[in-house]
Amino acid sequence: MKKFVNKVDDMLVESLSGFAAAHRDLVALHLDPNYLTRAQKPQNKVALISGGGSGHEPLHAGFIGYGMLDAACPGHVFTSPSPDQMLAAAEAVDMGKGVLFIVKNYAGDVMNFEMASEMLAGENATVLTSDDVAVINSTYTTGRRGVAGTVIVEKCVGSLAETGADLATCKALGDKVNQRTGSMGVALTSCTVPAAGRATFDIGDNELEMGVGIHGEPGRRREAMREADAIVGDMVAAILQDFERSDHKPAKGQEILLLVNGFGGTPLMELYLLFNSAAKVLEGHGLIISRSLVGNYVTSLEMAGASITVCLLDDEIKRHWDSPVHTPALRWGR
Amino acid sequence: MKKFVNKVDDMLVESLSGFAAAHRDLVALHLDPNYLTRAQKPQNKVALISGGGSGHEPLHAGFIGYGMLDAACPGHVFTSPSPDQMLAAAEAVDMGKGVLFIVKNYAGDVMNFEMASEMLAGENATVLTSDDVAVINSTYTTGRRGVAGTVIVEKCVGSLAETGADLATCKALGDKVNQRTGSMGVALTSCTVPAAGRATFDIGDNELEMGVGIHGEPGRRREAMREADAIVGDMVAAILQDFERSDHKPAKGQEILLLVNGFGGTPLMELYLLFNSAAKVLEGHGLIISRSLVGNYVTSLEMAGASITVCLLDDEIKRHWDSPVHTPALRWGR
Amino acid sequence: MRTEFILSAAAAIQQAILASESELESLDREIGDGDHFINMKRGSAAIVDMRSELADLSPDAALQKIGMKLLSTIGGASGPLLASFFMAMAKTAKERETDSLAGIAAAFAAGVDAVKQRGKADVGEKTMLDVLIPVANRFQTLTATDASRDEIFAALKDAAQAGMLSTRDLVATKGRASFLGERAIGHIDPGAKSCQVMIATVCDLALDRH
Amino acid sequence: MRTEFILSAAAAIQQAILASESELESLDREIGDGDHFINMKRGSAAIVDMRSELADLSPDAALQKIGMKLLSTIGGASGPLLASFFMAMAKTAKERETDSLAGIAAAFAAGVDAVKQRGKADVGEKTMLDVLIPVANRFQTLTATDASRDEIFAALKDAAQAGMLSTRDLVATKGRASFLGERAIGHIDPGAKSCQVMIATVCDLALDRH
Ligand SMILES: Nc1ncnc2c1ncn2[C@@H]1O[C@H](COP(=O)(O)OP(=O)(O)O)[C@@H](O)[C@H]1O
Ligand SMILES: Nc1ncnc2c1ncn2[C@@H]1O[C@H](COP(=O)(O)OP(=O)(O)O)[C@@H](O)[C@H]1O
Ligand SMILES: [Mg+2]
Ligand SMILES: [Mg+2]
Ligand SMILES: [Mg+2]
Ligand SMILES: [Mg+2]
Repeated sequence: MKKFVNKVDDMLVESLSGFAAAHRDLVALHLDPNYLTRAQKPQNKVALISGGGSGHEPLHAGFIGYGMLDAACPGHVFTSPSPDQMLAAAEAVDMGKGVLFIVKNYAGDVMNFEMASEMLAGENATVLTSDDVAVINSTYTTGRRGVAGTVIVEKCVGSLAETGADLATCKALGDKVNQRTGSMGVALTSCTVPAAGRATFDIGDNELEMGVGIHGEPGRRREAMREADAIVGDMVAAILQDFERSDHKPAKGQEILLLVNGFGGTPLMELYLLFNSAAKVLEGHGLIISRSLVGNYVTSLEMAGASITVCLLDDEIKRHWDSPVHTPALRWGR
Repeated sequence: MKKFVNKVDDMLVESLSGFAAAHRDLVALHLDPNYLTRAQKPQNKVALISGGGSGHEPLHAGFIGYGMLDAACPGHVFTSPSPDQMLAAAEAVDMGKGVLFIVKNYAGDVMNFEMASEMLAGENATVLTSDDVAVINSTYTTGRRGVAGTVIVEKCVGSLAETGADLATCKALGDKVNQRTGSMGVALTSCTVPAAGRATFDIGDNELEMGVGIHGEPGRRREAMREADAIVGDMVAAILQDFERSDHKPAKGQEILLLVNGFGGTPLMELYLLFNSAAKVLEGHGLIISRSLVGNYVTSLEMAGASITVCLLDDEIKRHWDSPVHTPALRWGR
Repeated sequence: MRTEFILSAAAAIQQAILASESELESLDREIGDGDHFINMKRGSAAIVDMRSELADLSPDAALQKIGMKLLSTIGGASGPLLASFFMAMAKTAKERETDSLAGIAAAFAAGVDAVKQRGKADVGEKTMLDVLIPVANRFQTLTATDASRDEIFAALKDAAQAGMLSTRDLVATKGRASFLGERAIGHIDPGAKSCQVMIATVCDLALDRH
Repeated sequence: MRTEFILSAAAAIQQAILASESELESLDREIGDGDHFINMKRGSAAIVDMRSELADLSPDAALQKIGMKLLSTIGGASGPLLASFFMAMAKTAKERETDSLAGIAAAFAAGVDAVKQRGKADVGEKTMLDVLIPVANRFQTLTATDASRDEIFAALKDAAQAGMLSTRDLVATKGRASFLGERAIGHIDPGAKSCQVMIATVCDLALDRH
């Protein structure tokens, strides 16, 4: 393992400190318990708090700021943060209109946020994101994982919260965006958790992991490496099949947001090639790509690979996607 | 080599097509010869054109748009574009106030842009960027390479051009920013040029390449891997030593822009850790980090590694850095 | 149950976890995200580090503090689960005697119940509960008989071992391994393994102390 | 010089470049950026592809077109240099006869001069000029003597080979290898190698055609 690190145990705090220093106009770092907030506390809005294991940067701290999150709780690499962080963050950012937790659906994250929610005195609610179609949904299991679609949820709910909407309305929009969003990921290489010091999984020079999770969890199947169009074809098909099974089968002419998300180790050149390929397939299905985002937003350290996310837009989602946002990692309109 | 690619020969055009589709509000792609322009042609300003080998994305096409470039000419991966591209781009974007080429100082880029400049009927000038302090400057050699500092040059000159400044004034600012900017890079792994299909250089599991170029060119020396603070210490020392030898030795209290640039395969978490480390060293020298940028801006495909860039600010540079910019890869203020 | 025993157990558990590094790490790498050993190492080190703070507390207060500490240091799935275990155990220990093995067994069972509730899981889902539930059951059953102390702890070790091994052939329906479907078959659950290691360690300690 | 010969030379050069793949690639990987083979392959393929367009042109027009084509297909450092070579050679070929070897030598020398100007480089800087300049000099010198055709082409091959080998011990002061300082010593310059390969190929062809 070669990484830019001093002592592995100090890595997270040193990185957070660098992040806070580089973006001190936007965010403030609080240590022990660790959480980050906006540099300037807004007023009279629902407080949005997200969090999760580190190693997915810029998620979540990179989305703190006007039009998105109020706070983020970073856990150790790939390990859910703990309730004390969420409680401290909630106390710091609650403006009296309640706290909305945005949580990716993993047993660890869910349970830690759940405990925080139970311990929290103030009004609060939770949106669970679960956009990963690699995991076939089933009522008796943990359900689907939350992956890159989380960014879209955070952006849209962030926009709505900024208008002064109440907690229930914010939660409802979050749930809606989540339900209308599907993602599928593929890995070409593994990542290496710094504290583990070796690759999370072994993968051959001519293999790919279809449906990989953002922590390097195994996916649907190990496959032989193929050309990009074939890989993308399968990824998009999985997303569309999932929509077909849902309450909102997209009709022809449905507008979508297409997000091609890099896992950290894939050059932008390849991400744009994937976008090109995915756009063709989706347009072939009569969908209209009216919004797009390409880049590294929900990463798995240095993993080579990418995910494709499709969000079925409606006027409300579109309006909240387009509204101004000013965070370290996503900024437009101001 | 595992990459998201269909046919290697089609990779560049497919990637450019995806880029243009994802950012169709901002850029337009022209093929054969290949160049990209702003989607809407502005009026009555010096036209800024950059270009170079592909594989450094988002450089340069990612910086097309309001407040930065008017056009970019992408070559094959790590191979300078050719004069026909520059001529076509110049013809498309010249608004009658002349064309300024911003060119990274590599023999290939310099000669190709030089031939374009000679062939071009209209008024034109060139800013050569050469911020890489890894290469000790010397009058009889090719001189220093242009690396991540190029982004700062493009941003500042882009801002000035937007005000209607004339060609000579734009060139003068570009030269000034370049002179006041120093960069130093380090690689932990090699990149793989798609058409070559194998790593550009071999590097051991416990080695780093200090002073590496953005095409994987060897640097000052091969070293044993060390902790981040030690690596950063040497990088910053090289930059400061270079300033010491220049006409603008920074005094205590000098404001700087600190750019930590990833080469493509380094997680954001590590880039922020490097920022934290570099900021401490620079502040220890009495410099004031008044502007900062952290991310993958001038990459070497999927190379793991990063560069540190210091730009000595003055009021003019600061003003042009802060002014609104709206491009695919850099956006603020609008 | 005495606080001194709790502290000895914590120290022994830390050593046992460290000794299981490669196994725990590879199990979670195979069907999870590879951090379970690191999480357990961090958690057990935190408890050993607060040894002096714990020493003067009553057993239930010590268990409660251990639970709170695990809650804020482990994170992940195992953090809230183990924390819930210790906090529920503390609650029962406070409410009733834990001088007898039957009392300890009841507190243990309360802890396991809390894990079930927190994890919304039960036996057969390929989690730590496949170790915890059978051990809790066996513990309560045996302490209601006239089985000897030695027999009881030996039986608990066996139950933990059997429970741990039982996870190998299961499909997971909870936790990260549930995303794997059939591909999880053939791999032991990391949380089941670490629980088995901890239980075996404490049983050995109890047998030694005899 | 006849256009037919130029076309045969282009085809032979393409084969020779392809046959040198691993050597050219590793040389540019060692002291450059690893693309020199790809650049030369792309350039030579482009010329062979335009064979039918070239066939009916005069030799000077064909050379000019080859130069333009290389300019827009190779890119990198070698693109403008080789393009300048062919365009300057075309210019001289148009202005004077190239039926004699002396005429060809003069055109070749004009091409090399253009490379010197474009690259702002001279002999001893560890570039393709370390092959081109000695070959141009030898070509002009020998065509002014009564050396036989065979002797001349054999001598040019030798000069190219010697020039190519001479780059091994040089520090580069131009091109990408100049960034390497002392570390470039011990490596042959890729552009020098490809020029040597091309010159040897054309000489062999000329000897064959005898
Ligand atoms: N819902 C659940 N109920 C009981 N145990 C669970 C549950 N989810 C996960 N676990 C246990 O947690 C273990 C994983 O712990 P750990 O690796 O530390 O956390 P994470 O899965 O968040 O990385 C699993 O092996 C399993 O035994
Ligand atoms: N200034 C120069 N003058 C002459 N030849 C040069 C000059 N710069 C580079 N070269 C030649 O170009 C070769 C490299 O070509 P190539 O790899 O195709 O381009 P690039 O260096 O842009 O990647 C070098 O090996 C050298 O022979
Ligand atoms: Mg985890
Ligand atoms: Mg090149
Ligand atoms: Mg785990
Ligand atoms: Mg090269």
